Amino acid sequence: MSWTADEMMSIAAARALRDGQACFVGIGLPSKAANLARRLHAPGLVLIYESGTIGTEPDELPLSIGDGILADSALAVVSVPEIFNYWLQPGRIDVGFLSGAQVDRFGNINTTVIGPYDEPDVRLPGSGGAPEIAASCREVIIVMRHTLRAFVERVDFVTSLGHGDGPDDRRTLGLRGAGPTRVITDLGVLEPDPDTAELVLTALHQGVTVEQVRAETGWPVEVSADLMITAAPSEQELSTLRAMRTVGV
Amino acid sequence: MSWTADEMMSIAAARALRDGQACFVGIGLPSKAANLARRLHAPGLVLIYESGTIGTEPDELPLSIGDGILADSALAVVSVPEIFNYWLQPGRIDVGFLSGAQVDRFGNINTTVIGPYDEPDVRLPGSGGAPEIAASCREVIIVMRHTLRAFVERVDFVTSLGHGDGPDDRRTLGLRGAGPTRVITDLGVLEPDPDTAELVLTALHQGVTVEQVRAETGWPVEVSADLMITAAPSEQELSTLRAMRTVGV
Amino acid sequence: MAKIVPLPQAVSEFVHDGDTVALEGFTHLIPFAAGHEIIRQERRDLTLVRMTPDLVYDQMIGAGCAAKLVFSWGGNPGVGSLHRMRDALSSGWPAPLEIEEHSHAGMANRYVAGASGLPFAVLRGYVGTDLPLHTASVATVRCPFTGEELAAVSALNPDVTIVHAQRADRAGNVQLWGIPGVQKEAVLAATHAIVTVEEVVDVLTPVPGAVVLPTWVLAAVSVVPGGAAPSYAHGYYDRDNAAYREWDAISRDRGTFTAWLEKLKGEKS
Amino acid sequence: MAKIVPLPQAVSEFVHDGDTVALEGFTHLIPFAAGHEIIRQERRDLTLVRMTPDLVYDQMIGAGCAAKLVFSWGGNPGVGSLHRMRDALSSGWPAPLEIEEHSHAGMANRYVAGASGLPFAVLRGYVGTDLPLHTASVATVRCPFTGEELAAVSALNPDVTIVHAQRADRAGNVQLWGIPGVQKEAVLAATHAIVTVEEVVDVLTPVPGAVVLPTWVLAAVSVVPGGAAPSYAHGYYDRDNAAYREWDAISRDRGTFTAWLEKLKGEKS
Repeated sequence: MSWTADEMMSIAAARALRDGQACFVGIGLPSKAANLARRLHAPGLVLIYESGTIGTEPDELPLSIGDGILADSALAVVSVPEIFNYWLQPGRIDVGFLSGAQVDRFGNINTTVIGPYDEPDVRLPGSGGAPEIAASCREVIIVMRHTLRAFVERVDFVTSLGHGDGPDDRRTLGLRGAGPTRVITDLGVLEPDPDTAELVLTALHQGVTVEQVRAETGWPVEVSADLMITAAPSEQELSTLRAMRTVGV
Repeated sequence: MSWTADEMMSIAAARALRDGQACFVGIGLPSKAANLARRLHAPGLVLIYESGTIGTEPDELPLSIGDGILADSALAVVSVPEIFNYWLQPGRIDVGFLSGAQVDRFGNINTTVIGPYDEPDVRLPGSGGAPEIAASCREVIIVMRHTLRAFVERVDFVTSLGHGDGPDDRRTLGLRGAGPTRVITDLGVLEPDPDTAELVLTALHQGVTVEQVRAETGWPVEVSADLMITAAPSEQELSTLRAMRTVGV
Repeated sequence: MAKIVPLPQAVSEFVHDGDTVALEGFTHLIPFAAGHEIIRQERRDLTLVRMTPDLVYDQMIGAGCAAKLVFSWGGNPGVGSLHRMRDALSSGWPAPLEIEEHSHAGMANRYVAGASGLPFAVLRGYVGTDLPLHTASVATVRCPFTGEELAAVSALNPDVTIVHAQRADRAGNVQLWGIPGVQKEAVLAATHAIVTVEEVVDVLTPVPGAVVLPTWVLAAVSVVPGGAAPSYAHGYYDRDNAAYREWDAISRDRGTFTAWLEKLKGEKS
Repeated sequence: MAKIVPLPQAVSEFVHDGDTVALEGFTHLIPFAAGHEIIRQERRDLTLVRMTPDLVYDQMIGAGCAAKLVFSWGGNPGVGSLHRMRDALSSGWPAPLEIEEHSHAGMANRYVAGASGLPFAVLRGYVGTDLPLHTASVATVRCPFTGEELAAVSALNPDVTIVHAQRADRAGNVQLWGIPGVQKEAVLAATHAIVTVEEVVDVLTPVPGAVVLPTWVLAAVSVVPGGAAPSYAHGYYDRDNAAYREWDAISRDRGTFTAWLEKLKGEKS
């Protein structure tokens, strides 16, 4: 079987989630990957959406963060203030699963503006739940397409803090979650260097070269000494991914 | 028909509530009077208990503040934090209906200790919801039996603030509710003097004398220039009161 | 006590030029019909508050109702951008639009503070982000017990909050269920609250997960079947996803938007 | 993930001498069986936390489990005083008892802060009362926007919270309904939470007004039918009001209490 780079990205992201984890899921690529994981190796993955649905098991992918299908299949549905205050904020969620328009070498995410805030080149949707997901989850996994426009030296606007400007920033700021531990793209996987917190390339998807990654990364990306190659998608992974339907599409 | 002093107190207290008001009800005498009012002239009285029951219409009197009968007949049942934070605290409740072990000349209430706090003569139950009911309701009505032990010059412990030490205290402290506007007892009614905030006798129940009130009041209580006599209980009031049953008693 | 009145009357009586107005509903139960009535009555200079300004606010902004937008995520969910909002921000068309931008956690807590009669709320939020640089309603506060510094956000107390619900009883008590969002807080934070409902029933039989809003905290209830479309009303109708996609084309261009607007204004609510 | 284990095992594993332990339930769903098991296992030096210490805490105090009581209303609802609590306070029998006293609003907000991962909560409370003079966990905080001074209370984060609920599923997800009290907050504020339930069922079908506690925030679930008696479990059994009245006589005297205690210790949970 062959597969697309997007499919490889979703499958690699799904593989990053472990059964039994509680996962706070952003809409779009993270939601697709999380729901794939639940259909594959992580049937006990607890999916939490910022609309207040806890332990939801939608049989189709939601199109928006507050689709009825999320409420219908949830163990509990709570208010928006409660989902942020009682569930996200105390640090009881294992994984925050995010995407963004820009990510930088320290894993900071921008979903607010491209260009200056007051006169932006592109006005993006804004932060939604992401700043506090990035702050409070025990770890953060970022999934987004690897393009030169998106992978920048420094984000134009820090919507959601990754590792700030280096390895000590989160601790200095009093944040308790570990921040981004992995950025999974359609080309490979980047992880923060334990010493510098700078994202380094730790895995390439099959058929992708380091040069391709370098061409789409806006900083001189380091390559890990033990660079891995992502295992190819299995037939089960691909067929499960392809069988997933999105509500109303 | 004849009646007891306790019956007169409950009926006078019930009369003080107006149809359509929202009333935050303490257990015991206030609960009895509020439920009586709802059966008489105030069928649209909204009863709220600190257990989180809003708009409850129990067909028997609850024995405790969290009886199942309160939940069964409520328009809404909310959590204890919500009842205090969203419903009581913002000042949206018209009347707080309280009782106490001691009340003083400025309408301050004590339900904590008789004697010094650290070595009390009598340890009372404590504050419960009363301090914030007294602070936040638009007005407070106190209903309690008139005895020399209970009506004191100065409470041993301010559990719930009335008018503090005088007419400006509540405003100075930033409290927005008007505080106690009436103290209804088995002998008569006391109201704060508009200038001094000191409780003065404004009504006597039928057959009660000013001397009786003075004998049971721990300060030289003033008598209002237009002292009223409480109308005798009607047959309907008495029969309705006597027909009310308490759960499990 | 809520009056049960037609929606045009409720909007006419309680929504005034210059007001701070919140229409809430988190994907679910978005009060579209009320937003359209505000457009028809040509309210101006509104401060529009909403966690997730989507089509309804894109429409109100395009119609010129708004002077300011207070929000935490502005987009067409599952589709893309809000073109009328972008046009107002970049070109001031049809009117300049000021923004006050928060995170969801911040906005939710601002409503909580408003509903609770507190001037501010405390949260672990905004730390290390650029949002506080641009938003005066974010500050810090120090814990008097531990000395720790936390984020503070100022309370939101709209002049008017409008939400949609499944049903009301004849006294004007309202019941809604499914994803409850921030509607209870937005209603309790407001000076006046208007609720549009799918239907009026004799008795609000209990429903799992239902939120009940007593009539005495509401100003008006208006019966507007379908009043949340093209969003959805759990148990009544589904989200019209095609309408969300179509909005992208309509709103991209001032001309097609203006044609849409004229058509809306010609319709009666 | 909650383990479904017998109550003696849950108490033995998660409740230790010196712990801060909260048994919650506001008149409704009071976890009596769990309190009795703590008595049987002779835990000592506990800081007992509860908004409304009533019979169960009078029993635990009389049995000598408690070194400190954190509370906002201590009485036998509808009956009178707690004689064992009074005896411990006035005579130190069977052990001296320290108290930390709040209002309900303060205690509820302390749990809210604990459940929210915040070190404190803000409220309009305690103003003009004598409570703050005796309670170090009340302070003030100033609004960074308006300058207004408000009350602050420190967060409650018990080592163990124990609540009772109607039922759990086989994965240990818990569902409770009727008056929900402060149980969700008390559970989410705790390091470990134990829930006793009336029964285990295959599926938690939705119930109006139900609170659901996911298994992954719980340490243990124990099946204890009647575990809330003599308080009540909405939909399962009523409050045994006679038992509350009888407690007044039993508890008034150290001798009758001690006889009751010996009998309890002889029973198996």
